[in-house]
Amino acid sequence: MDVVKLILDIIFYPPIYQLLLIGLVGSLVVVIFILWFERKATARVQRRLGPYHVAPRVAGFPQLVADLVRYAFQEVIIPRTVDAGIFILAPIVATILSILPIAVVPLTSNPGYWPVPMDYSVLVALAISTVSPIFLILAGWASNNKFSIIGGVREAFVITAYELIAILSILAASATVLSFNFVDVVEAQSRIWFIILNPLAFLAAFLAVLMATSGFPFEIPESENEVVAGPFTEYSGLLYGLNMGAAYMKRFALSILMALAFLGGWAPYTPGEGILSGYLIPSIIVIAKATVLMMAFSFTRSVYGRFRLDQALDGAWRLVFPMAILGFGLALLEAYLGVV
Amino acid sequence: MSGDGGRVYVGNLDRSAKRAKDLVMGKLRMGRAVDWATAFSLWPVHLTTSCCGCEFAATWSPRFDAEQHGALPWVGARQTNMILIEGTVSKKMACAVRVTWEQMPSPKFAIAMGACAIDGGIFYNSYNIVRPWEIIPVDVYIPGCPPRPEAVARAIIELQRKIRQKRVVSKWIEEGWRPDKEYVAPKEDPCSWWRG
Amino acid sequence: MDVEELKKRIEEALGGLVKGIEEGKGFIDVIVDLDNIVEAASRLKELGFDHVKSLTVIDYPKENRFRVIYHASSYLDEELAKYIVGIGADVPRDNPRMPTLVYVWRGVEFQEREVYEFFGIEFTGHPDMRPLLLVPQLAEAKPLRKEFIVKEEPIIRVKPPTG
Amino acid sequence: MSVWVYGEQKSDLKIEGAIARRIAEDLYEVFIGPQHPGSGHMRIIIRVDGDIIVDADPDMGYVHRTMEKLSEGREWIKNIPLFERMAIHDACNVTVSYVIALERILGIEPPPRARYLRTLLCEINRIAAHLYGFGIFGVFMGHSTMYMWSFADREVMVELAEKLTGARLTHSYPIPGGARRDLPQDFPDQARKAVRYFRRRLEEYRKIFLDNPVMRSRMEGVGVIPKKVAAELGVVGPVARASGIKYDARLAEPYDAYDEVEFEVPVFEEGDALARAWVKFEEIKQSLRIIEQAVDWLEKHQREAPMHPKFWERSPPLWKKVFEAEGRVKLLPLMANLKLPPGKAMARSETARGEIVYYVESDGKTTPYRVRIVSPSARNAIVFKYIVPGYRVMDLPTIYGSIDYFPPEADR
Repeated sequence: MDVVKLILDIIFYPPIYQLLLIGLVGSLVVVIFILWFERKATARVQRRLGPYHVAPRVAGFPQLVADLVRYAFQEVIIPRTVDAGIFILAPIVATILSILPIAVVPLTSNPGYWPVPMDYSVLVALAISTVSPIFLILAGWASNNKFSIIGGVREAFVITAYELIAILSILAASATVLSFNFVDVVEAQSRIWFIILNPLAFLAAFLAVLMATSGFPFEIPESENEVVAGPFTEYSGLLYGLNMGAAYMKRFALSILMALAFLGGWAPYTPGEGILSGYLIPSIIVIAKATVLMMAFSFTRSVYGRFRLDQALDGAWRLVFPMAILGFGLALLEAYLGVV
Repeated sequence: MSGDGGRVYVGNLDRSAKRAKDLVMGKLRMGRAVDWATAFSLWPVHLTTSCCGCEFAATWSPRFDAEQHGALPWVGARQTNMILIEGTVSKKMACAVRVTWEQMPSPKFAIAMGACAIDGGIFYNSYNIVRPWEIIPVDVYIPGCPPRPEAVARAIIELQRKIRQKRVVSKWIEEGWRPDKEYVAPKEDPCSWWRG
Repeated sequence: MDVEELKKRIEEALGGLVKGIEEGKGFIDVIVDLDNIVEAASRLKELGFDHVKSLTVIDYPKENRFRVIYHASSYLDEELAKYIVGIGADVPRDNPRMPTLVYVWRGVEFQEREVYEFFGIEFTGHPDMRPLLLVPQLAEAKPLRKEFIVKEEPIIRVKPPTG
Repeated sequence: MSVWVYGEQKSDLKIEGAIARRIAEDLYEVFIGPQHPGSGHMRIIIRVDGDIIVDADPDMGYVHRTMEKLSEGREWIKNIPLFERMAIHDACNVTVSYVIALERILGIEPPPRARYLRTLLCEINRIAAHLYGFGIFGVFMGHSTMYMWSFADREVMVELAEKLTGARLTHSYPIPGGARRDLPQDFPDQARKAVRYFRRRLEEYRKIFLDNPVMRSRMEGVGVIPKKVAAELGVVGPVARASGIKYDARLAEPYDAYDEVEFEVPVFEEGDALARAWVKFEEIKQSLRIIEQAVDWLEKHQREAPMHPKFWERSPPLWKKVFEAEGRVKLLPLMANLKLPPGKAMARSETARGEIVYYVESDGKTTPYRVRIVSPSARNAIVFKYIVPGYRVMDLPTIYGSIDYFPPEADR
């Protein structure tokens, strides 16, 4: 009995269930939806059908499930030249780390359902979100493949460019309310969302998330025409599936951060008591907003090609970084004027 | 966890894998699901061996759109499970075909496209070509020079039917090797010119 | 400018180097001695023939020679662009060596490598004399020489079955 | 060994722009291809210093199918489908000059109707091949929409060609002394419809690809070939014309009906990848003009056998009946054992990727003594060695795509 109780205790420890329910299950559902949507939307722009025959009645929705199951049952090749330990661990750790920010953000204003004390949640969430790319670089390095290493190095370049922007622009939201508490940030948006108050910071954050998750036009580390699959060139089977999933899960986690910081979180709704009203409905609202953001991200695929590495870095440092700083200044100004 | 020389010590992997296989394929009866998933997720690797690549490209163009069937040309050999030989395979290319085939994780399939891939076609007496079936086991042949895109799409559907009706993938996973097809080992090393 | 005038201009430019001028359909071949070919080609280039369209080699096993012709033409001079002028020489089959023209026309670099592997003609002074298209083992067989024979399937006429 | 770097000058090479310096031994050597999404059927061995390519060595021959040797054992007419396999998406353009060379040895000229028919198919093929090039170019720069759009619209032209010849790609349309088939009845209307459709679509291409800021920033100033270097390296086609060389085989030595139709040859001065894309774009417009003129001419003039009278008179009466009923010229029986008088001829034609040159030598037998083919891609391959060094790794696909290199054609 004690063991069962212990397991139940662990599962119902707030950060864990939020990670499992929203982080793992929620992100899996959203990622499957988004990948399907991305393929269908791109197909629509390109005047074709996209995945269809796998299940014609639902327009090929289970296509991603088929791909996932196929990957899960494919041979996992570990080449003799790789550093096997890191090679296997890196994608697993990267995947876990990329959804970890979800464990420390509030999805409701009801303190009973906060996973952790919220006083410094903005800082903690941002800090955790910056860890996972290191494991992608490690994955590239451990693969001992030239394309992987080039891809890993590119990843490193891109990280240095986007991380500061992402942190600055999301901190702008917390600067407006002069608090590191995510709940304060969301509550302050009950009248007017920060996307309207501070569009500069939102735009900078949008671009930073695109760069962070290799979305077009910044799909540089995995740019297939020079470096095959970037850091993941040597990965096969489930490990590759994890790697691909990690990028989208990270996009999901960052989208949730953005939804909280700029799109008002659970804004039109006021969470009440009980698990339904206090936790599930507000979190579904947040996830829905994050999904809308991700749909916007996936449209860039059909419109743009990709930038060159130096152009992307140039743009990030010369254009987006000042924009993020301006956004931060704007936030401070608004805080000074007491707009919110 | 990581030992010297890149070895990993995590217990008896073979036994764990066998038990996992028994659980998934035996008790949970995932066989059909795996067949279904693989049939609708045949990703050809990007290896254009010859001029049939024109029609290969057209097959994935909006007019014919083979992505409908779940097939998506993918970049690296490690992430794919199908190789589409497009026409003639020259002696230099034979090495690339074999290496790519060996890089791909099983279960994997091959489609040979065009008359040249069957028996040389118009280049039957060329001194620089190799028959693809000498290097890799081919599942479906497409006649034509070049075959129309519809024929390529048809070959993909045919392969899907084969996988699902003969339950190729689930048997492959259960038995550890492919039961319905002989393993093709090239008689002479296609890369001998490269190794010198 | 017509062909006769062009011939005259070439003969003037090349001086005594010209051994003979052969006229084909759509081109002129200027034949020079093997030793003079670099000099002749440089003069032809000064005349305005700035690129090589085709490095043509024909094998004449009975006469024990290769005919090597650089078919040049002009990009920058629109008048000369209408003509293809070949500068060529005979290379003995038993000692297939000739000086390279890479330093006259850079564009022939890959074509000379091709000739090297298909005919076994070695271009002395070429910066990078390796086989281009063939695997090294095949390049030793020199497949475009006439003694390399590929099998041909004959057309067999079968009478249709009656009845 | 020395390594070429763009931008400086070295003495032993007479090329401005491409030059050499010695490099350290421990450079990063990357083998790109043949199983690589950024290279078709070839391998490019590049050495990288940081992100800059210092040395590129194209390793060709992965699609070498020995056409020159095989042609020596086959009858004259059988070589047409053989040579077509060099570039099946541009079939008429690559074979028409072989046919012209045969006609020169035979001393015949095709009748005007055949010349216009060939011109028509050549231009249809040119548009299809340019769109193919655009598609590959697009996918090389990660712009999958460009690939999909241009391959979708290419089907329009492929269908026109199919209507005219009966085959999607391998038409085998020109034969010595004429063309294989006359215009189908409803072809002119369909062709005009296609031309109208393309005029509208080209604007959308310009918006999403050529004027797309991301794409422009990738293409501008990348892979610059100055005019003198272009002439020195002997590059052809859109690559030469983007560098300011006004050379087009259709102008220099007009074949078929090209001296009778009106068209312009677009020439750009910049010499970079963007200019090459623009040349192709403008050439599609000119090809549309030629298609219109050719269709008008063919509709206005009376139907006659698109075959030289010398051959047509000797054809069986059944063949003539077939032509009158269906507008189809069956391959004449005498073609199978066609004997050419001894002689040698050269002919050039402008394919989509540049000029193709055939040298044909006959010794009076039913098979050629020697056929030498120099295809445009074979001549453009040298760009990899001399122009790529000095650019970044990510520029390699841009340059590759912009010169529209097609390996089966280069390797023959």
